[in-house]
Amino acid sequence: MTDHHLLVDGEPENVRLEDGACEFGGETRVASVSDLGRGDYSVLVGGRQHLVHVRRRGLGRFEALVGGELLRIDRIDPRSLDSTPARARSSPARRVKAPMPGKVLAVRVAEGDEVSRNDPLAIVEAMKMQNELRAPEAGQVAQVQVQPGDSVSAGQTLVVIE
Amino acid sequence: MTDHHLLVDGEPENVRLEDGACEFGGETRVASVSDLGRGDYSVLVGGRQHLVHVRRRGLGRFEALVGGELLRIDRIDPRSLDSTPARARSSPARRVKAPMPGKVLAVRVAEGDEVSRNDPLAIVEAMKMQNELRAPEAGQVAQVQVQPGDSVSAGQTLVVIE
Amino acid sequence: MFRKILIANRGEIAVRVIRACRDMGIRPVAVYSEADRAARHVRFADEAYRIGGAAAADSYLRIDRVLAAAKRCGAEAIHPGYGFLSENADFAAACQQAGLRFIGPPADAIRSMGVKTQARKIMAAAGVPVVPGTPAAAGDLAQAAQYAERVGYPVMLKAAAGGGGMGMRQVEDDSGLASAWEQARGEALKAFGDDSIYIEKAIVRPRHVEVQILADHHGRVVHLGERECSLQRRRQKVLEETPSPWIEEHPRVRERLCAAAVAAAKAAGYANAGTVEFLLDQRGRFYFLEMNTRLQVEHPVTELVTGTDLVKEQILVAAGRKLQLRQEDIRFRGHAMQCRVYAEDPRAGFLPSPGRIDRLTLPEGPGIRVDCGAEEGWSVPLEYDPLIAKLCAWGQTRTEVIARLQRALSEFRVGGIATTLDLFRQILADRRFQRAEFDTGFLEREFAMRPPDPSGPPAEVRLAAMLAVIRASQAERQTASGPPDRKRSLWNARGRLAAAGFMKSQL
Amino acid sequence: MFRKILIANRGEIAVRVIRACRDMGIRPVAVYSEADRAARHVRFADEAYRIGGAAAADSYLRIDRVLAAAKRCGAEAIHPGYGFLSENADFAAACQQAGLRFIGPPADAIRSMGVKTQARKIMAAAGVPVVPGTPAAAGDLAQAAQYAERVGYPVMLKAAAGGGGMGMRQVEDDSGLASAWEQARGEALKAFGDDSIYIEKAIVRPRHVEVQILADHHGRVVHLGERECSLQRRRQKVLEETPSPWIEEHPRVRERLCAAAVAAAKAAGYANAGTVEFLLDQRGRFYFLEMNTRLQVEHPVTELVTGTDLVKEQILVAAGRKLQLRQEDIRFRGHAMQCRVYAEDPRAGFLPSPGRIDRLTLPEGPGIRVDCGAEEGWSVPLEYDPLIAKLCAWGQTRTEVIARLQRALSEFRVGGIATTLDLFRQILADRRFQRAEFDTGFLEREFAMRPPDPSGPPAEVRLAAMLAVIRASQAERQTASGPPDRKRSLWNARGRLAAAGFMKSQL
Repeated sequence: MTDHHLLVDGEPENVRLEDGACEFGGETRVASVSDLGRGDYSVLVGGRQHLVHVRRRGLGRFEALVGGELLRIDRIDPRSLDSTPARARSSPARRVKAPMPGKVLAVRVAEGDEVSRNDPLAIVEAMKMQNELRAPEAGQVAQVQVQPGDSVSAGQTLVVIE
Repeated sequence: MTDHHLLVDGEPENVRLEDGACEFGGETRVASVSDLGRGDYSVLVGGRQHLVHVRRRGLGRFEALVGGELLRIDRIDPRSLDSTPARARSSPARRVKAPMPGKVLAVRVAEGDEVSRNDPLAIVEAMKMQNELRAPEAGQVAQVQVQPGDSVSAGQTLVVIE
Repeated sequence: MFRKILIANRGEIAVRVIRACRDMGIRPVAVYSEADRAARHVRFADEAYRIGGAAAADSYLRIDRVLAAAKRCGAEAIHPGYGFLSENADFAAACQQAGLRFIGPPADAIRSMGVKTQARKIMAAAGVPVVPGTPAAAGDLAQAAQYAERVGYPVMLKAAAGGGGMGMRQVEDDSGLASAWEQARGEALKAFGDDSIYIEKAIVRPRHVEVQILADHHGRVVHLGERECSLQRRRQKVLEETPSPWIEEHPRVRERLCAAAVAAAKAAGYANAGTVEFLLDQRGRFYFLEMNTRLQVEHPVTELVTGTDLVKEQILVAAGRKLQLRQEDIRFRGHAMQCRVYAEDPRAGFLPSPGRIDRLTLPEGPGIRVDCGAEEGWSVPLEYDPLIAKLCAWGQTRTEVIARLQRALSEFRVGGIATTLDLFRQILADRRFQRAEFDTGFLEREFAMRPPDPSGPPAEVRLAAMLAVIRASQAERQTASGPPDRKRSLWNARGRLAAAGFMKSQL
Repeated sequence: MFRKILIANRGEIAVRVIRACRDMGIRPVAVYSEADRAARHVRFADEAYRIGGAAAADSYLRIDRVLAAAKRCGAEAIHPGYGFLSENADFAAACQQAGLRFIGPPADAIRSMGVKTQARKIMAAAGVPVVPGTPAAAGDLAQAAQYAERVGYPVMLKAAAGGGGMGMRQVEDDSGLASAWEQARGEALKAFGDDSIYIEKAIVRPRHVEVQILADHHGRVVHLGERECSLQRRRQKVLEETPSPWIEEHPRVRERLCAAAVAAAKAAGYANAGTVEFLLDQRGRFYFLEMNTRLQVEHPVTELVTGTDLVKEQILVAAGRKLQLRQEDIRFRGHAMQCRVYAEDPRAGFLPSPGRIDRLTLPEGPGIRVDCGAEEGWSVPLEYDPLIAKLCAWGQTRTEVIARLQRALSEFRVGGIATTLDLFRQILADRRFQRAEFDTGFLEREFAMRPPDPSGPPAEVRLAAMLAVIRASQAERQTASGPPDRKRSLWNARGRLAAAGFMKSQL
């Protein structure tokens, strides 16, 4: 019998494993895990099949992809319960970033402009398609960090709105 | 320009690489190698495509699978030409070995028996099929190393013929 | 028959043509840009030649280099695939001048169908119904505004040299004209090297139907039925099927539609495989949209219901053979549908998602056909169309096809990059889609990707994830504490935790 | 309709049935032995239950455990696949007693067709031609010798309870009888739990043809044409096709053959999918061989030419539905062929080659269907039939099918274990095979795997191998000398050796 302490998306959870079964949330269920290789695990819980893909984020820190959902799961060492704190989720940013690498074709705003939600800010071209980037909310343009012709990488900030 | 010295199935070969081309056997050809990952290489020689799968056998020792043929290729360090000798190919054995793991169902011969080529020696069962092992050549049975009911692993000697 | 064919393309369509060549005993030759050295089409070909840098303009669009590669390897014919040089009349003419057979229609047919305004004229003269619009390309924005007023909003802006949705924009009223005009011209220039734009009346909530044509150089023209391609996004087709569910219920419209398509092909002086596209309005009237003078991305659905191999037919026609297929020999069996799997993120506005494919598992089994241009371990390059695979299903009925596609999508797995697989999972589960209640605006207007459930996955799924992580972390500890030795680890070879008995027998 | 079906099988056929369940909106449930926890059929199912140890006798043949798993998960029906319990009348009866639907024929039909001597009697009485032979199983070797003399050598020894080639031996003359008798009994006992052997006259150089039957519980019986399965090794089918090339040229024989098969199914009181096997001699006379009261391994070729889904039909019939197919609705289009890809080494006497599959690339594209029970990274267990995948092709003609299979085989890759892929590459290239000049002895009598060329590969291939090794060894040195950093290595991201210029532009 072993107890395992985990943080699942920041919430502490406890699973007890024992003799082909697991106890979780007050219920005991038959369980079986099979390592299919390359991060894939077939997990049977009470006979029901779940394919889980596990990636390591760091020592004792993982993310699990199951049924199209991504869960961040960290192991907690019971001897140092506060050693692996859950990270706060990032707050919605007002930075408008290039969603993929590409080339800036046009910039539609200048610093100081007032913009409404969905107003066009810039056009970035990648893979033959022109992608119009729009304001995520109303505000004032605080910074324009690119100009037409610039090559941008994914995640690079193009425009900052306040 | 770099010279590479190799032993291919025991025969010494020399390849000179230079600026998108290679010189081999007195001919210079355009060549390109692309690492496709996991041991696969796409090799274009004068435009013609060869898919080569490379496995490491030891430091500087490889085998290459290409077009269904297996080649053993070792690098030779020009500073110590005799450091990586080619291995002699193993001579045809008179040991009759289990070709796969399985169970011995029957042994048809005893030590001292004279056998002709293709005489049945033993039956090994694996994967639902009974496989009759036959004498590779005529001779006398020197040893019988298994008996019916034995589990055998692949490569285990069953019968020795002299 | 040709002994060697050069394929002037990349990705899944190059692989498709290579397969047809192999099926005919013809040696396929690939060309590649610097970005495509490790691409699947290079590996699948017998020979492959580098024709330049990553940018298409520096490689796949370089007529001189493609012809030089063909000459060098001794190819007798060139298959252009779709996109790139496939609808470039100059290329078709250059092939001929170089003594190479172009596997496609005569240069004149490409040219006349390629200039949309001219195509409209030819079709109108042949009695094929056309969408009301301006007779010529608009010279500037002012003239465009004038034309738009004349045909009446909503209008469509279209690249005169275009096709495939590039350089197309719908404009609802005069306030949107200027920005749409600029974008359409930009795209048209990029894609076709020509920024001429003409204007047509927008048909409200049309369905997109098209007819596959095969014609030889001896005067025979047959059709292989229609396809419906109403599921579109930004004028790009997303999912195609045959027969059209609407036309299936209106067989008389099919008769007239297919007859119009055959008439169109004859009027265009057409040979080889081609597609006549129509818009079908709510009342069953159809209008000539354009003729695509090449193989279509969605040709496999036609192959599945007719049992033909369109690429093989293309090659035979190009070699001068007479079509063996007579119209009455072409039988239609069941239904087929195609999902275009793109390296795009449907949850992020369909932004391209280039990158390394670290896992690729293709579906198989009854009724499934896959045409894939990608491989595990390969990186989708930024420079080209992000189509990585086409998933097709055949079935006796549309319902069976949808079920089979859903099953195939449950098996289909692409790791490392975002794809449109989830989009298809949701489209196929949509009731309106299942009832075939859609038009070309359906996807953008009415369909939204379901957001993830904010409450997260159910408890059992969370538990499964935790169990997998516990297992993964135990493996991690073992690896950290010494050399890996699976046989002697706590977990034995059959996945049972030997020490703690975690995996012990359940019965 | 059933909401949940338990599949009492493993490997590719379990995957096949799971797919049919998904296509019908039915939840598939798997069972597995200890050796199969990581198997594909477990992963593909919605639920999976362990039913015992690795040995089939301890798991897949355990009626009690299969029924317990079905009860536990609330399945309403059980699909037995082929092999294991599929032709076990007691299992069919036990399902019924447990209130579960058995997806297969009535227990009585299994029983009467399962005892080969009884099946012969029933068929003879129904006017279906049977091979001359002994009326009952031989009690011992002496009686067997007597029977063999009476029908005249060559004779066939057959397991009375058998099927699928297990426990079958051809004996040329009396000197070979004793050892064949012993082997046949041993195999029969192992495979069917019954060592009764009966004796038939061996038909010299016969072709193996069989007719696919579908029957419902309301009296309708239809056939779906014949298959030819003459390519065999040790009485196990290796490659199957439909239509039979010989019968294709003798349509009148087909008429009589299919009529005999329908009569046989009626005489057997048959329902569900079944196959009536015949031997066809050189003069076009055919003889009832046996009736297989289950789905056949080779059913996909029939699906490909008829457009049916036989597993779906099986489930519908088991649910009590009337067959929707009338004989006149069943249309045959083109040709189809199947290659059974086994984990066996064709260069080492077809010895099983269990082990880990370290690379698996399945073919795809036009006309290709794959049914695969294996996965990359999975180890083929020693305990079961080593069939890992079935490769099928459809085409308009037999020639097209052969070309497509050859193309598919050029794409098909299994690493880590030996397979029969090379065997198929050589069979398909064989002129006699291409002309369909074969009988059931062809493979063993006339066909030999081509040995590797003793002079080794041509110089260019050797050079290619050397270049790949040079590249691999350079990567090795970098890895050895420090942490891997691909971007900064001598080889840049696009595979060009930045320093030495080895990969430099070719144009």
